[in-house]
Amino acid sequence: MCLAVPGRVISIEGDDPLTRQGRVDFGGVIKSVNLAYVPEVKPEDYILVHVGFAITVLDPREAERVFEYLETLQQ
Amino acid sequence: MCLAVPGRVISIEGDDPLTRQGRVDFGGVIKSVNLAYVPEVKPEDYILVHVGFAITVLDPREAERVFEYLETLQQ
Amino acid sequence: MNEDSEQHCPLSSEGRELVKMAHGGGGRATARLLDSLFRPAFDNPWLERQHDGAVLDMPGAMAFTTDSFVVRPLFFPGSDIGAMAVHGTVNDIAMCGAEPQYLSAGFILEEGLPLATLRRVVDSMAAAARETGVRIVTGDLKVVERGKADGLYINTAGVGRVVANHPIEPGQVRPGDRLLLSGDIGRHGIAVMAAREKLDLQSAIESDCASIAPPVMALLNEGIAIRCLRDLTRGGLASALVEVAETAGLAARIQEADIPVREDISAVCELLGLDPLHVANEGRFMAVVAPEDVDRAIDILRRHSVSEAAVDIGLFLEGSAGLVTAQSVIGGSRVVDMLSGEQLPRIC
Amino acid sequence: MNEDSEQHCPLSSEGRELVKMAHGGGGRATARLLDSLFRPAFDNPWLERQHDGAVLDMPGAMAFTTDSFVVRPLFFPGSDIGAMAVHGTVNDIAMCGAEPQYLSAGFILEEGLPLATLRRVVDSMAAAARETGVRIVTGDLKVVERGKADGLYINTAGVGRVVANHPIEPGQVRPGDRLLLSGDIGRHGIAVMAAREKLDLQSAIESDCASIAPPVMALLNEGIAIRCLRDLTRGGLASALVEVAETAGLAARIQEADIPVREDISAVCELLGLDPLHVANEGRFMAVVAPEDVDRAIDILRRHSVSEAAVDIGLFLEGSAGLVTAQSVIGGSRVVDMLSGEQLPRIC
Amino acid sequence: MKYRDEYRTADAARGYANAIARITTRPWTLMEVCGGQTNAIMRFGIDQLLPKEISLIHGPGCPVCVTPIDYIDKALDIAGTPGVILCTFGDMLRVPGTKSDLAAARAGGADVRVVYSPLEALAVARDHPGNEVVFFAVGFETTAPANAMTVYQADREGLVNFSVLVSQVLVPPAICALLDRPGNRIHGFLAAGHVCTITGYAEYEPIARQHRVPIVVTGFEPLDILEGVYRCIHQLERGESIVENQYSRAVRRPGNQLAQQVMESVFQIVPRHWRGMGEITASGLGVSPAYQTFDAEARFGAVISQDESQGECTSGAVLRGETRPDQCPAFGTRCTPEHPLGVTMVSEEGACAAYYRYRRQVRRPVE
Amino acid sequence: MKYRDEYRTADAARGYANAIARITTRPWTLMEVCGGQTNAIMRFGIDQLLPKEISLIHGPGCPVCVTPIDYIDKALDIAGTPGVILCTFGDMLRVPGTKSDLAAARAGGADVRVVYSPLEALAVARDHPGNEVVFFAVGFETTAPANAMTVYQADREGLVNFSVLVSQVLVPPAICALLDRPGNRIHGFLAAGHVCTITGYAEYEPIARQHRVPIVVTGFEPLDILEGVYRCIHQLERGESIVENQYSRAVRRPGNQLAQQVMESVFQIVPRHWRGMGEITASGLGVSPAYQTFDAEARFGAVISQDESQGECTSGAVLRGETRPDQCPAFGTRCTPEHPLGVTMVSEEGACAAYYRYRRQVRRPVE
Ligand code: SF4
Ligand code: SF4
Ligand SMILES: [Mg+2]
Ligand SMILES: [Mg+2]
Ligand SMILES: [Mg+2]
Ligand SMILES: [Mg+2]
Ligand SMILES: [Mg+2]
Ligand SMILES: [Mg+2]
Ligand SMILES: [Mg+2]
Ligand SMILES: [Mg+2]
Ligand SMILES: [Mg+2]
Ligand SMILES: [Mg+2]
Repeated sequence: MCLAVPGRVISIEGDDPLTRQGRVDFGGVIKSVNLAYVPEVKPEDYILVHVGFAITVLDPREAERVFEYLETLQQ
Repeated sequence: MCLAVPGRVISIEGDDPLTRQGRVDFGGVIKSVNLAYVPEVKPEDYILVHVGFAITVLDPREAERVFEYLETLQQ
Repeated sequence: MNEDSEQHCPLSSEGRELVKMAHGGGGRATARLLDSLFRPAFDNPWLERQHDGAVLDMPGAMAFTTDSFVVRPLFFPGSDIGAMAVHGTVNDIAMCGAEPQYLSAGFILEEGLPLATLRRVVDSMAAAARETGVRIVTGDLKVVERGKADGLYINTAGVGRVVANHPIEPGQVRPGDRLLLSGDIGRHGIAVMAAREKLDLQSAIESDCASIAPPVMALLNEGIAIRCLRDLTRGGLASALVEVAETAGLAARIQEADIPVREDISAVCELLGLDPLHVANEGRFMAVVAPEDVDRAIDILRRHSVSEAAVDIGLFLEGSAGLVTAQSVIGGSRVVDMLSGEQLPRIC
Repeated sequence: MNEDSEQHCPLSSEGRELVKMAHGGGGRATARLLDSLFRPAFDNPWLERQHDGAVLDMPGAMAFTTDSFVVRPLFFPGSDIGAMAVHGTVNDIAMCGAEPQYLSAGFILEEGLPLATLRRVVDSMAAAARETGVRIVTGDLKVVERGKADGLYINTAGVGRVVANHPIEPGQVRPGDRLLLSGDIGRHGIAVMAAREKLDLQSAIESDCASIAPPVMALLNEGIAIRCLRDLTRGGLASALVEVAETAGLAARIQEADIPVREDISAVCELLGLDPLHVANEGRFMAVVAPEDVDRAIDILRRHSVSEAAVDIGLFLEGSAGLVTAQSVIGGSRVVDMLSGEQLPRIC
Repeated sequence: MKYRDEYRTADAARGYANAIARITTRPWTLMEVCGGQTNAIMRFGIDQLLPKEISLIHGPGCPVCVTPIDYIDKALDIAGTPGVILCTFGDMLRVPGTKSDLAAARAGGADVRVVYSPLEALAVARDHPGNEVVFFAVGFETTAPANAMTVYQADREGLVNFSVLVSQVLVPPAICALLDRPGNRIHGFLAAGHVCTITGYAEYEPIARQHRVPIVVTGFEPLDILEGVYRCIHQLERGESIVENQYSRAVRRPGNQLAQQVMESVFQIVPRHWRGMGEITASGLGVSPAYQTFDAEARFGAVISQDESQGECTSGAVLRGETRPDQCPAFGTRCTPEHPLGVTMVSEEGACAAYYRYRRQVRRPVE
Repeated sequence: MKYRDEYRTADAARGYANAIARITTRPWTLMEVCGGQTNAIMRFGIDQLLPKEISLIHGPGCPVCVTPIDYIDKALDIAGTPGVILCTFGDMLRVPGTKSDLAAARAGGADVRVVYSPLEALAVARDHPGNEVVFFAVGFETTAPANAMTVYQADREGLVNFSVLVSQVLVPPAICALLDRPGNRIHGFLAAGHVCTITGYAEYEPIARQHRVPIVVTGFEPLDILEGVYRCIHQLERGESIVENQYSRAVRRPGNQLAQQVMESVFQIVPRHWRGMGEITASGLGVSPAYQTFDAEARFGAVISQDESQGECTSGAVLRGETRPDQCPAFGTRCTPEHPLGVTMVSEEGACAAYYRYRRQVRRPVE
């Protein structure tokens, strides 16, 4: 369930926290995404998008963990 | 104006004088026609039909007059 | 339906105009649209000839033609959209002086069409193809959303071997050539209209939909000097005749008293304010033949059931291109024109 | 839409079923409908071969094919319905190993279509025809009531001279034959979907709509041992490949890592839950060639811009008929199936 | 078909033509009031059988032609209102309003439906209770009883979503108006037989008397028209001016009184503007006060009268019988049924259309 | 694409696979809760990289699959109501109700529209004030905040023609229900990463503790799933049972609290029936009293529970992880995506569909 796709926030528009929109880049395709649930997001952040809503901001540091962990296992 | 076509009444249905319908034969094609305006009509009569309504009953005797009149002219 | 653009230099009168039913009526508006838009855009000698199909210079010369079928209702007395889609293209091939051989079939189906209906249509096509000896050898199937079609639409294209050893097209018509009509007119259009409109007509009128290839092949095989052939579909005899006369650069004259129209067809035309000469047929054609071949041609036609009531109805003459006149039953004379606008019931 | 009749012995499962979008999806439901209904009804060896078009035994052997085009919107990034209608049929002729020569065009116009729109479409067709060297030699025009079409529909049929000196069709495929793909996939389908759905996507994605005849003619002229050709339209690479494998009675194996998919196409597929292997193309084809000719074939393909990114993506094998497996990017293996149902955005 | 084919025979037509020729001694101008008669004259070439001395000129007897543009514009307006279904006779579909016509409106998305009978419009209203259904009720006295019946029945059934946009006209006031025009050159009238099935012809008697003009109630078949012409010429040559009833198989002097009753209860006589003739007192019908709620003008606003501007179109004079269509400089070139400049070219019954269809020499349209 | 392609490399996948093989000493059965994970496993062949000792079984984590047939029937019912526009995710279109499905209803004339985002349904309601617009709101916790937002905004805007048919489900109660079943054989869970972006994973900690079962919050890419498996096996081999967060780039322990707030204000926790599992206490969401007017069940009548009858379909057991799809006798023969017997074959995410798409050997459908 719950297809969610990572995208890079290019810009943010709107003041109303409920309808704040981000222009988000998915591999070169730009789509408007509702940012109501990620008030902390800023341009250049990556977010996960589900049914038109950002549901979380991706943490670039944590994103490396799967590789680091694998390295520890392989040592 | 006022396309009106002669047809032969085959049968008559309905009691309501406003919606009394006749099945009318036009050269072999049967169509329902509103008979509200020709209460005197009976089966086998010919009527003139305009926009789905019978507007008059044709008089078979008078129908010959055009030929009789021509004959008098030609004598 | 929102695309529009003026950048492609639309004809002056064409700017914001909308396609109307009349453009598809097979009459003048259709002719004008073809003249002003399609023919210049595609610009090739075959389209210039304005014939029913293209006679292609290929080894063994073949005819190639197409038609789309959008009739409503899908089934009507005497025929259905499937048989029509086969006969229509078969007839257009025959009109090129060719023997119909292979058809393509493209279906556009409306979401929600019962499969049983589709099967009936397809079965009917198959039967018509068997009966006329053509093979449906390639096809395509599309489905559009409900409300984006009217049950189903069918396109057929067809090819066939050219049998005639001389060109058969309007350009071949000469003054003095006679005009033969293969039978009574108006049955298809009236059968469909009676089935479609809420006209509440009960009749024994059936579409004349049929293949006219057999008598045409017979005329060719027996060496009749055919100048031109034209099946009398949308727009009726009048539109086909005017179109041929215009392309041939000749006038034509017909005798209305000689044109067979069944009494019931004539009655419905009176009721609805239509001219039988404008009503569609699907199993009738006109053949323009050299005057010396008229009697033989009529004999041959009358041997085939589909043209057993063939008659000579008039001739071509020097005169204004496309000016067709008819002698009326009382001896007066009038101009016969293409159908203008859509065919609608009128009150006056 | 009310006609139905059970008297024509509908297949058991077919009784009251309705045509759904899936029937036109180009995938399994389409294949089943063709198998169960059209092919038995028309019943001839050409349809049995299940090829893109019919290779006819006429003097000089010609290919004859048809397609209807019902795309929405009419104009979309990279192409439009008019160019598609030409390229689609040109490509199907090429897929028969024939040189596209003549097209027919049947138009179904919706009442209310702006003439300017029609002109744009017709101009685009004419341009595409010029560019690909085919002539549109016969045509037809119908108008249907507003709400009975979607702007306009076009059918094209086409014929062309067969160039190949051996049959090109699924039945020719042998175990060990290689599968070449002419370029990256998914552009047409995604370009149209992005333009159509209210998905609010901004992208540089353009349809790949183009004629693929030039590289095909080059392969033929240089004597490449082509077993089968197939353009990858509705239903995508997966559907075409499964269909060919089924008809050939073979299995096939492809490497997903070798299949070019642009990053933006891939991203939209992720967003909408689509598999790029199921997405439509209009300028891509697969060529099955003898293993010894693979390198030469790729060289030839890469000389033409429309196939400059051609790659070898797999091969045919003995095995269950139609079983296509793909090695995933991480080395696992999966079955590749035809598109099932319509292509809709999904949330899970 | 009985009562049709026998009136179309060449022999009898020649007989009447000869009889007419025999009695005609000098030029006479007759007006056939009804467009249906104009059409028959053109279609059968009846005029070609007549001596040169006789000119047939074409009257205002086409309800499509005389309906003022204001009503077309109103119908377009109503058709463009969301939720409205406009029902109309096929004849009205291509009549140009100021900016558009109903066929174009339909192409543009309006729900415009062609009906064969007014009763169909009533059925549409029954079938679409959620829509306003408006019937565009045009016609002369022949059609008025049928149109009136829809209102009568709608009232009986309590159909609240039905109304009529009424553009009904009456023939006798128009005849009087024509006769009253300065320079009038009409010597006799063929009155419209089908109108008279409803109205009878008593009303024509004072007109004939006062204006000293023969009036022959005439049918629509070739022999009817020829007999009508004969009777008219016969009177003229003898200096008579009475009403005769050529169409006695269909028309009685009192007309159809039941039809008159329904018509008079639903409608009331009103002044009406006629194309080409301006306003004529008591020449039209409007919805009577008792049925006011069924008046589309009450629901959608009244029709607003505009100035008639015709450009180069001379259809006003054509409708008044002052000029023949083929005398119009635009006829057959800039004005054709596909691109009509005037309403007389649009209506199938319009004199210009009849001339174009049946009489024009082919002149190529100017591009 | 960043955050996707790097988690799909063959080398790293092999690395994890080797690491898993190294530490696995005996058979373990893990359940991936989410259908998205099932799909990734099948599509990439992840299970083929694992040692034979490890069985992956597929959880109930497809909202389409677990939506009771009663809701499908209700949606069909509503879609068939004149004037209603039913908006739904594409996933629901082919899910069979008792007699039909929404695709067939649309083919039969119902106005059923596929939306990509719940906000589109709201836009449809704005654009069609004359229609009732109903959004069929299905989903797990991931989708609930987005669905809740439509109600929240509809209320703010005063959109009176909008309502939601809610079939929302919650994951943790379902996990507990599975663990509580007699004969349960699940040793560890890969929890659904996207659900946890919203809910966080604090709620999973007591479950892991009480049921002594490791739970690893796991992402959806091949490397995520492999790492999740590794961590689970690692715990199992060491006898541990804690919650770990493999998907730390996306999931934080408290989850998305803003999303939780909106979800909790619009929805309230209710008991819910799950396909294959029966009713589970506090496992679903319904419209909260404050937003009752937006509840489609209030407008169109409540969903009526029916007895679940599945015929030969074993999807209940599949959803409970008790049987594999390819062990079902109908699989791939009488049951295919074109003719599904059970919902797990319909949903693109359903375990039977995933097996069919990616794993079946070609068996010809039985005619
Ligand atoms: S021909 Fe045309 S322009 Fe001339 S009077 Fe008639 S309608 Fe008017
Ligand atoms: S394969 Fe089909 S019948 Fe068997 S469990 Fe899955 S859905 Fe049910
Ligand atoms: Mg044709
Ligand atoms: Mg044709
Ligand atoms: Mg033809
Ligand atoms: Mg095709
Ligand atoms: Mg008339
Ligand atoms: Mg094709
Ligand atoms: Mg194709
Ligand atoms: Mg193809
Ligand atoms: Mg045609
Ligand atoms: Mg998914």
